[in-house]
Amino acid sequence: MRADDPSLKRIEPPTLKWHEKVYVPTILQGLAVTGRHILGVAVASQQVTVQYPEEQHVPSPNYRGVHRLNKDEQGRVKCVACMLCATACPAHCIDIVGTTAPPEWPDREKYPASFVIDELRCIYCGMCEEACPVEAIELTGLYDITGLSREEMIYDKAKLLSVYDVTRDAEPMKYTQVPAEASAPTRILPPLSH
Amino acid sequence: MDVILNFIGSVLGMTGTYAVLFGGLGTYLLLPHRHGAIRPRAAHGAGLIAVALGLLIYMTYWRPPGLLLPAVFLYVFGATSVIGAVLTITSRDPVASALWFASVVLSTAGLFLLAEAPFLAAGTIIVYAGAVIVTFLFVIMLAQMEGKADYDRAARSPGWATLTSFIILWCLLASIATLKTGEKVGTGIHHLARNRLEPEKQLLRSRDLEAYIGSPDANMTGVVRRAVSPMSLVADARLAEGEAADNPEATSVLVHRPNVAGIAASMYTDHLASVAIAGALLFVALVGAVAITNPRMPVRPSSSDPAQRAAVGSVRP
Amino acid sequence: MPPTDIFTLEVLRDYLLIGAALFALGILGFLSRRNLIVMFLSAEMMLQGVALTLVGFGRYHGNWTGQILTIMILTVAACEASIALALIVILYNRRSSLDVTLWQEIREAGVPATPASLISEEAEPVDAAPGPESYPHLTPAGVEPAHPVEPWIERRS
Amino acid sequence: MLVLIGIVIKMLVVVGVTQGAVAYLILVERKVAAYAQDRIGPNRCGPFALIQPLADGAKMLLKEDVIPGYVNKPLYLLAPLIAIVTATIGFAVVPFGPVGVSAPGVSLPFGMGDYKVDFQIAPAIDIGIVYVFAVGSLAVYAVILAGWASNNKYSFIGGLRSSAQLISYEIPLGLSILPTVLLAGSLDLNAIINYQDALGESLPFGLGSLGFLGWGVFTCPIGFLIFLTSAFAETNRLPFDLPESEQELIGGFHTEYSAMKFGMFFLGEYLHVITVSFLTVVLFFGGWDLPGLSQEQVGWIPALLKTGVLVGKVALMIVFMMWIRWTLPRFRYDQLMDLAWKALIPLALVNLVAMMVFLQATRS
Repeated sequence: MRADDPSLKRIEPPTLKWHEKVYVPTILQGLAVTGRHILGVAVASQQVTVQYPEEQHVPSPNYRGVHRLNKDEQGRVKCVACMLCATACPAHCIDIVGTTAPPEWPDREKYPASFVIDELRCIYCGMCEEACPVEAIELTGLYDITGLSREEMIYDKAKLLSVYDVTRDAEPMKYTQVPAEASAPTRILPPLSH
Repeated sequence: MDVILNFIGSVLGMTGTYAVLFGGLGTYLLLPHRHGAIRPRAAHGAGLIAVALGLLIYMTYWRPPGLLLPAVFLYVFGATSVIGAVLTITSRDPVASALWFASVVLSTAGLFLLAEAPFLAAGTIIVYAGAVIVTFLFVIMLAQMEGKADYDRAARSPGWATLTSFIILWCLLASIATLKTGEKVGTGIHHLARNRLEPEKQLLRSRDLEAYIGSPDANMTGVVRRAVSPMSLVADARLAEGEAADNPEATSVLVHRPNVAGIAASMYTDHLASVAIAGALLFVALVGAVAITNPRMPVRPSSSDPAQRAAVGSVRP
Repeated sequence: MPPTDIFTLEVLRDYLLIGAALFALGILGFLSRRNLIVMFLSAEMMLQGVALTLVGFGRYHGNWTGQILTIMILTVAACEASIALALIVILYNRRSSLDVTLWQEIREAGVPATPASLISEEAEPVDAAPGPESYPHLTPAGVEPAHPVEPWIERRS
Repeated sequence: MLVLIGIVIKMLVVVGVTQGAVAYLILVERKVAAYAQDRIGPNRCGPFALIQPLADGAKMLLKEDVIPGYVNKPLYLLAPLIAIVTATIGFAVVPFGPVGVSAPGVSLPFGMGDYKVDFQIAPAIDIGIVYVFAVGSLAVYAVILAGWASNNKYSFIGGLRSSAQLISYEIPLGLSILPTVLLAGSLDLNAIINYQDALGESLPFGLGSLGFLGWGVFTCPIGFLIFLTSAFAETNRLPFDLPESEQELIGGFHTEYSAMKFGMFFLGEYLHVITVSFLTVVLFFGGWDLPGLSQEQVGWIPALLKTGVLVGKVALMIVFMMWIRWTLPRFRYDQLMDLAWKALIPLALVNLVAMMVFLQATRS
């Protein structure tokens, strides 16, 4: 596009008035703004941050934290190993090995023998959650996932299911129940044995 | 013939001659140029040794003031200024040159302090070290970003230049060496009031303008009289007499008045014309510098296209 | 007994000696160096030598004249520096070099020019930088990059 | 001899106290930054994070010191030294309390006589403020050398910017104090304080009873504004921190410095902040002057009181500089130069001439 293209709309910068040109009154206004903030925190404790290990921040209901694999009413994993989430994942961090469902599970053909998510590769976009036809995979509000090695951060099926157990009370499944307005803070994940 | 031989003999008799010889040889070796078949590193080592020898001999000429601290500072500042001067002119990297010159300026300021000229010391540091050298560094860094240039590694006829300058130095030494303490000038030389109280014998003063103008216009004369009356001298003399009378020890420091007040009083009474001239000079230099670096001038005439050259001049900044 | 001043004739002579050395070395630098900026630094060094002499004399005689002359020298030096800097910037813009021998055509009539061959012959040899200039480049993901032995030395000499 | 020992003791005290103050200033800066951004800031090390400076210092000392292979080594090592030395020696003429006749004296044991305790390392230097400017003008070398010796484009651009900036802003800085100096008739910082004190008490129409109207900020407010602006530029503080702008120059001149060498630049910057705050307080806020304090009061209690007042004013000034930091965005480079050459220098000249005319008209 040329610089003199007629379809270009030129926007002039605002012309400064004299009291803006001498800087001083506007600087005083700015000082008043920052001064309010400084005094607000120093005197009235109006800070927006929390003291993390002692107080826990409760994220908003649509926060996208660590994944969980949901269980149905009988305690079975809800996933039917359809691979839609792995296909939808832009980071290719989901690895599913499906196998034929046992005969006592009449409602599905397959279930995941292994379901592994690399939490270090995941970009927490929530596409898997949207792709899932049976609401099996969901992103929870847990944000404090840590690990001492890369292997520890690769979550397998057992660990993902245990995330569901931990967060079941605080965050009910999104499409079955209405989420509570302000849920209780979630606890730290207990260490898992592989 | 005898005259020439006598002259050579007396020249060789001066220790200053050896200082000049060694210093000249060393500086010649240190200057950037091709030393024939000698490896540069060997030549530079020899040059350093020769310069150090010359400086040591030169320093035997110096006579420190009586107190310990001023003596130490005199030797330190003197040596650093001379060493810094040698390194300024022999460094291949112009940035290093500028920094060594900064060390020269700083040690000179130290010598000013020893001579009880603190205002001048601070002024020198502000003007030279703080402004001049920094702007020069700015230009060097912009102009020479790719290391040592060809012309920094080649001096122009270093031999002749060294010879010329060190002959000048030897002449200066010979004339300074004739300053003999207390013999020719007289015993009264140590006295406090040396020639302070004889203003008529000093340099031409601005107040002499009054006589030169000699105009019948009384108003003009009045202006001149009021502006250039030599009050600093009178005040100095009164002060010196007064203090010498009741406190002889205080007069060991010669300059009684506060440095700034003294300089200012003298500058705006005795040297008013010089101040005016200096102001005019600064103004002319300001106008000149602005006029020279006109950004509308064609900067690179190597591009032979006249249209492009015209465009350079008319482009919006 | 008259009060003694520590700034005796001998001390004055020290100042004169140091000033003379600075002056002579400044002449040497101005005559022999080819970098415009180093030449101007040498000129300023001559001024410093003179200033030292003046201050010494002024202190010895116990008047302010030496210091005031030095202030005038400072003024002149500041003017000189500004004009010189402006000139150097203009000259650099014309030739892209700070070499003073590139401006031989503005010498006085009748003075022989320094031949260019002589100047380039006199240049001191410089130690060649080891190896070509090379920057590390990105390897494909997952492949460990090859480490040179001295990774930084090759970058710039 | 006694004087020499006194000076050495004063030097040790001043250097020790200022270096310690710098450590805690960094804490204060982090706290103010946090408050301005609605955070809490460091609060883990001890009560009110008072041990945080020690932790920071230990971290600086124990970090791995990396010297890149491509730097110009002598200059690279010299630059942080220059930064810290030039920042420290400026304190030689700064008065920390009463000096001269109002300074308290102590009588020494063993018949060694009386000793006057001046709250200044080098008292009775009549070029005081010119000395501070001379030393301050050397500080630019640290930045330039660091930028040049690092052999790195970002550092180099930072060094170039700073050389132009510091040279430009020295002029309005020097011009802006001249009206105050003219009023007081001396370059000595003590004389300037004493003049402000005396002027404040001698004002007509009952204004003298207020006591603080003789401060430089009331007698030449334009000079104060120019001085404050230029001082921010000289100390590389935030509206003018172009040499080290983190966003576009990734730290500028100290990009290549690590561990204690970086810490020395940091120390130098904060020492500059302290010096500039002292100068501002001495020149424009009457130094130790408060209503009720005057230069005739002799003795230890008024002396310590005056020192406390001075240090308190300086602390307020420093907090103000930090406050400004989180208020104003960084200037663009051409705006910076325009501000110096087209606004501040003409304004300072006009201010100076106006003060000269006023003095000539009233005093002759």
